[in-house]
Order: sequence, then structure tokens, then C-alpha cells
Amino acid sequence: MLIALIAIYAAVSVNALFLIWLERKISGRIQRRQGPMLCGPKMMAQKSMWLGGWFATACDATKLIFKEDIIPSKVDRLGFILAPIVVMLAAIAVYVPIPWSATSYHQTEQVTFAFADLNVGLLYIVAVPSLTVFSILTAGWSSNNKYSMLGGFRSVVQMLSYEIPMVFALMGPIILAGSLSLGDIVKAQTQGLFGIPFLGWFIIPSVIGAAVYFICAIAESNRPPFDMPESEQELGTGFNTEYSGMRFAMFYLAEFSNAFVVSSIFTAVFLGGWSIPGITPPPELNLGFCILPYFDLLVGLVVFSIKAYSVLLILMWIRWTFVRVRPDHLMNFGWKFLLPLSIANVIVCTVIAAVQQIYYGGLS
Amino acid sequence: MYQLELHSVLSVAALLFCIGLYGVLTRRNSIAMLMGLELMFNAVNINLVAFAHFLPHLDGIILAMFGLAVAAAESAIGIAIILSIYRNFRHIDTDGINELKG
Amino acid sequence: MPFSMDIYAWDSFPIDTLLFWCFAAVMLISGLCVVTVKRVFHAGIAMIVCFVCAAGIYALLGCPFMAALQLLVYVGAIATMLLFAVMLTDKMMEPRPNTTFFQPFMGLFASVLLFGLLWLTVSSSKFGFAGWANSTAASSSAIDITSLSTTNIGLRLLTPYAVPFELISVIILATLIAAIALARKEDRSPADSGTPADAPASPAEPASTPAKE
Amino acid sequence: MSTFPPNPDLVTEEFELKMGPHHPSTHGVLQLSLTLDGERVVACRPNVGFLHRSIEKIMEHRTYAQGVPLADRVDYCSAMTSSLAYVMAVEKLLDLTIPPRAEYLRVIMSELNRIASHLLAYGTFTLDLGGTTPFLFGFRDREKVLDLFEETCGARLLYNYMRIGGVACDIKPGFLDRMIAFLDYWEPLLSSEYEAIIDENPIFYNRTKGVGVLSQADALRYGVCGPNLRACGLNNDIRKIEPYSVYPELEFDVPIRTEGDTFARYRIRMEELRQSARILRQCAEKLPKGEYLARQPYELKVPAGETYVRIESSRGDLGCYLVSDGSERPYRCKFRTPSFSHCSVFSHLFRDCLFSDIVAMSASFDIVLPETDR
Repeated sequence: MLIALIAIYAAVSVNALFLIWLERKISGRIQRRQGPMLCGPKMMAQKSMWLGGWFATACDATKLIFKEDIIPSKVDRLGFILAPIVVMLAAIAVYVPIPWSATSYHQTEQVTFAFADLNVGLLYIVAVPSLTVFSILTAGWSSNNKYSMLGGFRSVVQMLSYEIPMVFALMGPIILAGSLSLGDIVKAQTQGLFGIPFLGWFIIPSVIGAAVYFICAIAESNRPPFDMPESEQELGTGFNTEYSGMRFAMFYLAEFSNAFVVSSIFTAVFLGGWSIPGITPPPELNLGFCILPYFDLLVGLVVFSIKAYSVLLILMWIRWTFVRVRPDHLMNFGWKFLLPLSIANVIVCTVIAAVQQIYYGGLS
Repeated sequence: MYQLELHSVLSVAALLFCIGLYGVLTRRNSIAMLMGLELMFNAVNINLVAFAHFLPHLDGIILAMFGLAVAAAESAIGIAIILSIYRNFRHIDTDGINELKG
Repeated sequence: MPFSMDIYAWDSFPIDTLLFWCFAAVMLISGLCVVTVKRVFHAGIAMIVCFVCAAGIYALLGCPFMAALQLLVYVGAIATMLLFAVMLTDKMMEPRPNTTFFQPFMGLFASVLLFGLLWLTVSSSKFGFAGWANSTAASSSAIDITSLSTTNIGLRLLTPYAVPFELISVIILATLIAAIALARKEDRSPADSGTPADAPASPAEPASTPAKE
Repeated sequence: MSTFPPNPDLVTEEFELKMGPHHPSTHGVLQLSLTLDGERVVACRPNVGFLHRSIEKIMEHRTYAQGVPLADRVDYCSAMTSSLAYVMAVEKLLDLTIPPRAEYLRVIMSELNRIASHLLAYGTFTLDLGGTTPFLFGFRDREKVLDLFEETCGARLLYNYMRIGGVACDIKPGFLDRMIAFLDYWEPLLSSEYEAIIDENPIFYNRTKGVGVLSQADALRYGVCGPNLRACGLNNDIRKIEPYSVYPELEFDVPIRTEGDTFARYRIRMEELRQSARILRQCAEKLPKGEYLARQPYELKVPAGETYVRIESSRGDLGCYLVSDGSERPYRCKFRTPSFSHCSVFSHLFRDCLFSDIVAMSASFDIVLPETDR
């Protein structure tokens, strides 16, 4: 039990560190420069731009850890200290139900390999960000300066108003799969749609839902072009203006692990998680001299990470090309455009699920 | 041997209810009073889910969900009233709000 | 290699009882903090910890759906709203009006008395459920009302309980309208001591809004 | 239209926010004291003077030749044009005609400087709206222009290149074809990279279309000039109205737009970049041979009198009013700088708008603080 918890924490932080390095490299590539090249083995840097400087985030992390944590005097200490902890907690807690892959080795039927495949998976994924909403509010309020208060209020308003379209967008796949647990949703995507084996992925029947979810996910994890709350130009990094050292690193890591979680949920729910359309890998592979057990587990893991990282690349690509949205456009866009769209998506998905049920004998 | 009994859950819920009651009775700030109220709603919900688990019957959870919705609606109205009081009296000290005019 | 948590053998060690008591302890302590802490903002934070522990208890009592709902509704909505209310009214830096409690002992006495009463009823009553369950289970509904899975809750919610389900949505709509109506500014500003009674005709021009002391 | 009148239904309380001198988006040390009502800005009062170095007072204790590096520092973002104004004022008092090669070199240098400063404006404008990539595009190409400057006058920002009677030194032999190479590399980029990433982007449209609209009457009342006035539909390009040095021989046209909002100002600057490139190409062909400096005695005595010279700097019409009492030190030298009047527009324009509009609008005016405070 305990090992699993430590495993989650280690995996998340290492992954977040890698993501920061990847983000800086991608932004460099988009802006026709090279991104971090210095702190890393020299000869690898010469070989190609992509190998250079992969110590960069490690150096940043150690710098941030040893940097002095200043707690300003007139600050509400409890809220100030609690906020980053809860943000990190929520960022890690969302990893639990994600179905990395599945195996049927030694099992009667396919068992999803996840930290804990809850049968209320998606509802849990929608519930946990409400902890981040609370902690951003406390961070903004307790650091007791006008800018961070403004930033805190803005981000809470943005996250609350984008949570509702997100829930509706996720409703589509739930109806199609008939269950809340992510493992079942991915299993439902392995069977085809209307009998055609290759159209299994839920991005095909609920395209609107996928688009709405993607936009809401960017808004939920406060990434540009929706990064109103900590827009440097206006609010000077919004709610985490007063933070420094390790606490700022927590907010930073939480943002990146949120980005990865959002893209892995997108792959699990819309891009058919570990499933390759049409091919189901054998549980074990005999390589002549030995048997490689859990082979389908490894294949699933590789497929899932390829899809997740490609969605992440799109997230990063969007980050570096779009300008920031103005708060009132944000609100109009969220309430007047995304909400009706996501409700329409629910209707479309119910129709498809009904047709699927009647003519093709049900999905899952 | 240490299986969870219904008694322990019910007593925990009862204790939480009493803490909420104490909060409502003695708190001077009306928002803190509202928080005490929320604790009491929570205690009721724990009771309902405990009965649903041990009976086992599904209606406990359904009633808990309805309770949840009503509690949310009630606290929304409570906060709206408190804010309008704050706008008129500039403070929300439950002791001070005893004039009837205005 | 236990690759999924729920196959792990639970009953060799009563971990869920242990977990239940941990959650209950943290919940009661944070409940006490809510009631006794001086600063209302800290009381809000303690309340949120209490809600999260309650969600944990629901999960342990075999109903993860309720736990997720609790997290979503209580921690996400109600607690955030309460914190917003605290922020709007509690001026952090100004000298705080005395938030001492009035007659704390009366309140303490009343709640301890109530707890004694409840404790007596709970511990003395014998809940004989054995026979009860199957006598009602034979009710006509096709749903197996003993297993608390999400699908059953959903089915039960919409078939026999459809009317209350619609009623709840009406209640929430009524609350929505009432909250907005309350938050709007009344047409005539109240004759309040200290602030100049404003001309009822045009309270809107920013120069002399009653709020500006 | 994007004005946000006060909502009569809500009882709100304004609070004072100092967008203080040390703030990432005030382009130097400008303080905007805003009264905010939630997100809505009720009123704004710009306070300037944090960067006052009293350049004009120091000039009174320096000889005319020593005044040139000081004039550079009036507007370090386009130092060439500010020292050009000072030098032309002195020459007008001396009524000295300078060799044609020097005139052409001055035009080449000031147009290159206009490109560099407009690239800076483009970069900071998009950075303030949140787009970090265009910022880096702008600065990457600005480096190439600064290399050209470094090659001729040894400096990248404050060049001290103008002299009374001509320019400090002649350009290196390969300078012209390096400049043409830069223009060939950079001009297609303007539409393929700079505008492609920003212009069709709907978020950018919403952020800038109809935001901070300035009518022509208000613009004239507040003395707005340069690209910001041309965005309101009035052609006030001094290179066309009162042509000075060799501008009559070069033909180029002045972009005019009538909307007068943030988007129009941005479009005007992008068009001006193209026009400057055009001017530079013509100057490269027409550059005559010959003397580059009519040398003046160090202890130059300027006959008593006063003069006012106006030139088109990258931010608007920069004027230099010079009074001399016949000694070798100017009696009084005053610069009429465009950014100062642009600051005064802020109090009129930033009313009933959103907090994030303020950043967009102030960036679109492209104000530079050393010019405002001198």
C-alpha cells in the first residue's frame, strides 16, 4: 500500500521535471532558438539540440529547494503554508484512476493496470480539482496583497465556470461506455462503433465533447491562453507572487503535473487509452529462449504514453502561439458558447448510444 | 474481530452533530455559525450512509444525496442573507443585529 | 505483484476500521477547530479538512459515489462560497471586532447533554437487521437494492424516486433566483445611522454610494 | 464597443491600486494609480518623473559638441533620431549646409533605428498581451539591426554618431550589401512570421479590436502624434508635411487608418516597417560619394538666436527648441517629446475599461519613459 503511494509521488515529480525540460525545449523550437543547452553533458549537447541541457530542470529544482522560503510578516500563516501543499496533493491525487494499460496474463479477463481503478473514476477526476480551487483561493487571499487577491479571484472564477462544460463534455463518453470507471471506458472503446471495428475511439462519436473538454482542460489547469490568474504582464504571477523557494516550486510542479493528467485523461477517454484499433496484443510473448510475461501490459503502456505525450505536445504548442484571453471574453466564451455546445454533445452521444444499443447489441 | 459496527459510526456522527450545535450556539460571527450548521448537515449525512451500508439498503444514500442538495441550497441562501446584512450594518456580529427597522 | 489495489487481501488486518477511526479522529478534531478558532478564515480551512475526512468515511462505508459527490458539492461549492463570504466580510488587517463567544458554558452544557442522550439511545438499541433486509428486499423493484453500486443508485434514483429528483431541481432553481434577488441593491437605500440617507431617486451615480464611508 | 459602464444593480466599493513604477508591463518606470471597481477601471492617473535625469539642465553646462551624447539619452530606444533633432537645431542656428553623403547616412541610420524601435514595440506589445513567441521573433531580428549599428558606430543602443556638420565616421565598405542582405532576409519574414502568428488569431482580434478607441479630436486635444495619430486618420508624418534633409528625394507613402483603436496602431507600425525598408533600399542606391563631415572647431560659438526643429522620430514628431546666447554653451535646450503627450492621453482613455485592457492599450501607445521624464 505504502509503496504504491511513494511510487505515485516519485513518478509524478520525475515526470513533472521532465515536462518542464520538454516545455522549454518545445518553446525554444517554436521560437527558433535552442532552449536550455548548458547544464548537461557537453558532448550530448553538440550531437543534437534535443539532447542538450537535460540537467536544466534538475538544477532549477535544487536551486528552488535551497532558496530561502520568505514568509512575509503580514501574511495569514496557516493559509499561506497550507495552499501549496493542498495544490500538490490535488495534483497527485488525480493520477489515481488513470488506466495506464491492461493485461490478461494470469487473469481470466482483462484487468486494467491503474493505481486504483475506482468505479467512480471520472466523477473522482472532476471532484479533485475543487481542492485546487480552494487552495488557489486561500493562496490569493492569505498572501494579503492586492495583485495576488485579484489573481486568486480571477482563477477561481475561471475554474468554476469552466468546470461545468467540462463535466458535460465528459458526460458523452460516460453515456457511450455506460460506466464511470475509466478502465471500462477504455474497454468500451476497443469494440468498434456500429459494428465497424476501427471507429472505436470516443473521439469519433463525440467530437464536440472532445473539443470542449480540451478547451476546458486548458482553462482548468490555468495554462495559456487561459492563464489570466498568473499573467506576468498584468498581475505579476497572480496568486503566487509572494511565494518563493520550495513553495513556488510546488505550485510550478503542480501546474505541469496537471497538464500531464489532463492530457492522459483526454487519451484515456477520447483516444482509446491503451487500445490499438483492431490489434489486441497477446498476454505473453515467447522470444524463443524465454517467455516475456505481461507483454500486453508493456505494449499498452507504450501506446498510452505515445498518445498522452502527443496531446501534451499540442498543449505546449498552443501555449506558445496564442495570446492571452481577456477575462470577460473568457466568461462569455465559457458560458455562452461552450456550455450549450457540451449539452448538445450529450444529446448527440445519447442518440448514438441508443442506436448502438438497439442495432448492435450494446457496447460494453 | 474488529469489524466496523454501526454503533461506532453513529456515535461519531452524534459527536460531530453536537460539535456543530455548540458552534451554532456560541459563535458570534454569523458565517462561523453557518459553518457549524454545515457540520450538523454532514453529521446527518454520515448517519444516513452508515445505515445504508449496514442495512444494506440503497435508500440511505439517495436520502443523503437529497440532503446534500438541500444543504447546498440552504447555505447559498444563508450567505446571501448574511451579505445583505453586512451591506446594511457593516458588520456581521450576531449580537449586534437586533434592530428591527431598516 | 499486486497490480491493482482492490485485489489486495483486506481481511487479514482490519485496515478499514483503522482507517475509519483515523478519518473520524481527524474529522472530530477539525470540527472542534471550526467551533473554537478565533479567526473565521482558519475556521473555514478546518471545515474543509472536516469535509474531506467525511468524504473519506463515505468511501470506507462502501459508497465511493457519495464520497466523490461530497468532495464535489461540499468542498468545491459550499466551502468555496463560505470562504468567499469570509473574504468579503472579514477585514484581515483592521482591528477585528471582538469575536469572543457569548455564554460558552451554556452552549457546552447543552451540547454535552445532547451527546449523552444520543449516546444512550445509540448504544442501548439493538439493530436487528438480519431479518429485516430480506423482508423488504422482496419489493417489486427489479434493482437489487442491497448492493450500493453506482448503477443501482442511478436506477433507483430515477425510477421510484423520479418525482423527488425533479423536485430537487426546482428547489435549486428557486434558490438561484432568491440568492440573486437578495444580492441586488434595494431601490431605496436603508436609513442607516451614520451614512447620509441617499436621495432615493438616483442611488446609482458612483459619487455618493452609501457604501462609501 | 468595449466600454463597461458601472452596473447600477451591484453595490460595490472602489479600491485604489498603484500599478507602480516597478511593474512588468509599464515599459520602464511609469506609475498608474488606478481606482478599480472589481475588474473595471474607474479612473487612472499616470504619475511620471521617476526617470528624470535633467538632461536639459546638464546641456546648459556643456559645449554644443558635448551635447550630442546627452541628446542620445533623451530617447535611448531610438537614439539616432533624438540626437539628429539636436544636431539639426544647431546647424539651423549656424545655417550650415552639410555634405549630401552625410545627409544620406543620417537618413539611413535613422530609418534603421526606426526599424529597431518598431521591432521593440511589436515585441513588447505582443508580450503584454501574452504572446511570448512574437516577442522573441521581434528581438531576434532587432539583434541583426544592432549588429549593423555596432559595426559603424561601435555601440548598440546609444550611438553618439551624429556630429554638428555631419556624422562621426563613414560606413565600412561592406556595410551597404550587409544591410541589403538583412532587408532581403527580414522583409519576407514580416508577413510570413510576424503577422501570420498574430493577425488572424481571433483571441488577438478580441483583445485589440475596438479597445482604447481614440477619436481624432481627442487625439489632437492631447497632442498625440506619430503612428498613434495616423491610426486616428490624420497624416502628420513630418517627413511628408515639412520634409527635412533628403526625404523629398525619396518616395515612400504614409500608412493611414481611421479606427484609432489598439489594432489600428499595431497595423500602422507594421506598415511603417515596410516603408522604412523601402526608404533604406532607395538610400543604398542613391548614396553619393564625398565628404561625410564638415569639421567644426571644438570651441564652436553659435550666433545668438533661437530655433525650433521638428523631425519624425519612431514615436512621433520630436521637436528640439534651442536658444543660444552667442557663447559656446547653449542657453536653453528643450525637447518636445511624443511620449510625454501620449502619457497624458492615458487619464482620458483608461476609463470604464477592464484591468487587462490597460496593459494592451498602454503597450499599443509604445510610450518610452526616458523620453517622458528626460
